[in-house]
Parts: sequence; structure tokens; C-alpha cells
Amino acid sequence: MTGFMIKEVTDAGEAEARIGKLRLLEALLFASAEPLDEETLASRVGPEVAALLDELRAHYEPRGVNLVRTGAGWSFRTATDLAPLLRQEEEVSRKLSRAAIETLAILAYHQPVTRAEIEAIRGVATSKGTLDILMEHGWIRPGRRRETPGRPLTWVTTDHFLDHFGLESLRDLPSVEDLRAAGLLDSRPVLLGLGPMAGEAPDEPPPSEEE
Amino acid sequence: MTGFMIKEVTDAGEAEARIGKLRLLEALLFASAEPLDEETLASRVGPEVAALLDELRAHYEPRGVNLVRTGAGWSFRTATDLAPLLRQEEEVSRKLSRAAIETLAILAYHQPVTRAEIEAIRGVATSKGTLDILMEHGWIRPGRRRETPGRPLTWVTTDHFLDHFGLESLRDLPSVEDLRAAGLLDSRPVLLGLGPMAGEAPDEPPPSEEE
Amino acid sequence: MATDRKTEDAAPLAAASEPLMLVLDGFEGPLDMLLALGREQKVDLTRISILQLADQYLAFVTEARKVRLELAADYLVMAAWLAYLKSRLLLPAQEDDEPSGEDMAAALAFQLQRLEAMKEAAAKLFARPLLGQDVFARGAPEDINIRRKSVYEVTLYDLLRAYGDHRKRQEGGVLHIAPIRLYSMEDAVRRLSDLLGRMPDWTVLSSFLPGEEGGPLLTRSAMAAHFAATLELAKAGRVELRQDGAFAPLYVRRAQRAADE
Repeated sequence: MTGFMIKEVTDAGEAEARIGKLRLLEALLFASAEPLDEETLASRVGPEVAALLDELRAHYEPRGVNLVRTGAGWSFRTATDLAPLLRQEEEVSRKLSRAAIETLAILAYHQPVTRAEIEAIRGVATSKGTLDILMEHGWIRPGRRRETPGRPLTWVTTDHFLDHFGLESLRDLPSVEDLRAAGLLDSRPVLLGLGPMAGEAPDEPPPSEEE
Repeated sequence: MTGFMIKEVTDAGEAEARIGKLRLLEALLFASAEPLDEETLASRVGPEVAALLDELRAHYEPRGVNLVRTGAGWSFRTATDLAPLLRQEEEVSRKLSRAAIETLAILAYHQPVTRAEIEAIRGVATSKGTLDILMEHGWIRPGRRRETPGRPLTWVTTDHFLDHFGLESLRDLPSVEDLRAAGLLDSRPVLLGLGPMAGEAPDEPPPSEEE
Repeated sequence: MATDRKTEDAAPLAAASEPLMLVLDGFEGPLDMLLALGREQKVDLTRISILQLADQYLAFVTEARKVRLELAADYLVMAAWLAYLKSRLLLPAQEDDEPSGEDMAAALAFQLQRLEAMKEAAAKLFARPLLGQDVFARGAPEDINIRRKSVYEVTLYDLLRAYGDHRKRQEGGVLHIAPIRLYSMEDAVRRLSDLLGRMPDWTVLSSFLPGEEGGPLLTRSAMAAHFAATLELAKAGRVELRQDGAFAPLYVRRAQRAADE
């Protein structure tokens, strides 16, 4: 049991129980490809799960496999510095259209955001299949409806989005604080009366004036 | 790098190279869907793979995850002594049938809805088991009886349904128009798609009507 | 041409001094194109010359029309908007409740900065170690479901997809209808209505016409349809028409009163 760094434990029986829990926690996390939330883990190893997770994380920190927290869950992942040695041929971003990549970024930084707002930011209509493909990847989902005229649907990112991009929370999005400070995370349409940025009803799908 | 038991290595650079190989080996074995044979591993980490594997196996021996040799290959497996604890609440994950998913979707969108109405909408008879499975899972429950001849029972979705699908309320289910816009529903044929803003299909790339 | 937006790289326009390369492939709409033009000024977007940008864009559109390049309507709307912006920037300030040229220019500059920020954010996001590409999950997850609540692997996507598929079947599947080679008045009315809603001021009717790529018959029918459509819209009180003399260009704008209703 040399590998575990057991601290502040004197009683042999207590130490053994703790090691047992660490082993179970390790096995549970190892067996699952998906992140597991603390609540689920606590139901299996007990309320001290946070401390156990910290210990396990520290143990794995220098290794080829790390224990990481993304979104609401914990999971084992290969170490990021090994990426050049492990990289797979097919790159996800290759297969995504530029529109999809941009839309995902706008959605991530401006969420909850309506489709009309995404269009206002990009200055172009969202082609069919863009949100579809992002949803199929499990990165986005519909959020609450906005309580404005038309009650438009908003979109938000999922925990799997955080997992995929290795983010612990949305606060860890690259440069998010700088962008917010610079006022660039304002999703209101600004070019009144222009293109898809139709001024009068910002949250609605572009109105068709015929009806 | 305290976790690794490095033996018989004096040179610091050599130790580092060895640790690098151990980490890569660890990551490869972790990420592989199949057990990996020594030949494959040797091509990635070098001819000393057998010694490295021994070292890794020894390191993991007391832990919740073990490095085991099965047939011709090596793989990580959760420790066998933990099996009873891991499998304590094992439930085989099952795929829901297409009919059941569609029934659930129709029920969610059209509720409260009677079984006869679901059948009318789907155009096929609903097998008895379908609603049972959905109810067993806690996604649907009987609603009020319809005040029509025969007083048929209606069905509605439950709070657990919302919980499972991450919806805050039924109002947050995307509307048919939202689905269409997201590309989850092909649009009605555009008879004369002239210009991107024509009619009610604002989110298509401008059709090139000239072809 | 203008409709192909899937291409990866933003094929840039040549510098304004050289003949414009009419390459629309790769632009995600007019704003994207403006951003590419703006970058050529090689200054910070906050210090960009909006006037110069407008000139470059308008030059592009003029060139495009010369070689009968089919431009999507949103490119034309942007052109009209920029022409209007230019006039407001160059003419002495007027006493009306329209936004000032400076305000409009600032709004455009902000829009460009925001779009650029999002493009950079997207690049940074995808430069991160990605799951399944740089970082890997357990390759052989063991068949242990420790989450009691999800016995069935059904996601919201599956549910919505199922409903979408169902509706699609109901709507009768995919219909293939041969394209009609004539421009109808209904479409012209609709196109004009859409465009006019965004046009700030008097605009030459001919600038609304689609390109001439569909052959002379389609072009002529488009011209006739748009002319008839303006008469129809004028009759309904939705647009105002102006012509300064016989055979002079016909100008159209949204009826000022109807716009407020």
C-alpha cells in the first residue's frame, strides 16, 4: 500500500478502512468512461469523498493518467502533456464546419443565448444542421425560454462540453474574463435594421413580414 | 514522480526517460479498448517494455485498479476483490427501443394524451409493453380521465422525466419551429426559395435558385 | 458561389488598390467579409477606418455586379446600409431621429470586434487538449453502471430526434420539385418586403434584383416581378416610390407611416 499517501492517520484499522475506500473510489472512476459526480461517488464511499478525491488526484498528478474534474464530475483522463504521443489521426475540429465551430464558441461565451442573438453576432443566418450537429456531439442543449415576446428558446452548453474541452467550469473558458471586461460578451444586436440583425425583435426568429 | 518505484537507476536523465516511458505505457494501456500485446507496446515505448510492464504491475498491485495479463495482451482492470462492491447496484444499461423513444416523445409533446391518440398520431398500434416500460422507468404516469365516451385514461410525463432530460419545465421543450431551425426536422419543401430571407425559412443558406 | 459557405479558409480579397478578386467562397456572410477587409488595414479594430471599409466593400459589390456575380441578399442589404452610413458620415449632421453616422460607425466597429473576439475564442477553445483527440478516457470502460438513475441510455437529443423524425414522416417526407424558371410576383413581394424592412432609406429598385446568372428569361421575369411587386406594395401603402424623370432609376423605400405600425 506504499503508493497511497496517508496522512494524519494513526489507528491501523482506520487506515485500512481509508485505503479500502480509496481503492473503491479508484476502481469506480477507472471503470467509467464518463465523469462521475461527487454525489454518486459519495453514495458509494461515504461523505469524506472530497478528501479522498483530493488524495487520489495528488497521487495521479505526476502519472500518465490523471484524475481531473470537468463540469460536475470526476474522471480519469490521459495526461495532457502526452497528447503529441497519443494523438489520433482524425481530428474532431477538422470535421466541423467553420460555422459550427464559431457557433459553438459564441454559444459557450454568451450562454444562455438565442439563435437570433447568435445570428446577430455572426451577421449571418444559422444554417440548418449547425445546432443539430453540436447537439449530436452532446455539447449543447436547449435551455430555458427567454421571458421576452415570442418566448424564444435559449441554448446552453452541457457538462459533456466541459469534459470534451477539459474545462472545470465555464469560468475557465479561455480569456472569458477579459472578453467580459471589454464588453464583448454583450449579445444584443447592435446594427439596427441590418441583415439578420433585425432590430425590432431581437429575440425572435427573423420575422417574415408577409404574415 | 514519487509513485514510481525506480530501481537501479543512477543517472538522472536516464531516470527521467524511464519515467516518461512508464507514463506513456500507462496512458496507452488506459486508453486502449482492447488488451495490448507486448509487441505493439514495444513499438511505442521501446524494447525494455517487459521490465516496464513489470514495474507498472507491481505499482498497481495493491491498488483498486490492477494491470493484468489476459491471453496475449495487457490491460488495466478493476481489482477482482472489489467486484462485489462495484457490482452492488449493477444495472445493465439498456437501449430503449425506437418505438419507445418515439412514444415518449409524442407523449411529451402532446400530453395529456390517451393511448388511442398516441396510436393515431404514430399510425401504428402501441404495444402494451411500451407504456409499461416508460412507466416503470418513472418517466410517465396516468393523468386524468378524458371526459369523453369511454372516459379513456390520459398519460402525462413526470418530474423525473424533466430531471432525466435536463429540462426545467415542459415549456422548455423545443417547439416544432425550434426543432426545424436546429435541423432536427427537415423543412417543408421550399417551392421557390428565392433569397435567404424568403418566407419562413430564415436559417437556410441562401438557396441558389439559379441551378 | 455566394452560397457556398462551407469552405475552410477565408480566401481574402486582394488589397483595395489591386483589382478585386471576386472570391466569395469561405466568407460566412457580409460581416465576416467586412472583418477580413478590416484586417487588411492592419490596425487595431478599434482604430479602423469605417469609411475606408465601406468604400472597399461597396467597390466589391459594384465589381460583383459588373461581372454578374450572384450575390446573396444579405450582401446587398449590407451594401445599402454601408452606402447610407457613408452618406451620414460625409454629410453635415441632420436634425432627425436617425442614429448619427458616428453612432452607426461605432456600432459596426463593435460588431466587428465582437465577431473577431469570438473567432479567436473559437480558435483557443479548439486549441485546448480535446477529449478523444489529445486526451483519452478509459478505453475499455467496465460494464458497471453506478448511476442508478440512468438505466436507459436515452439523451434529450434522442428524444428530440425521434420527434423530429416522426414529424418529418407526417409531413410526407422529402419532395423533389423541379425548380421553376420564372420569378413570380409573390416572391418579389416577399423578397422586397424582407429587404425593405432593413433598408434605411431610398434605394434603387434595380439593386434589389437577383443576378443574371439564371439566363435572360429569369432575369427579365425578375425585373418584371420586382416592378409589379413595388406597385403592389405601394398600392397597399407599404412602400413609397420615387422617379425623377422618364426612364430614370426608380427608387423605393419603406412607407414611413406603415413602418411604425
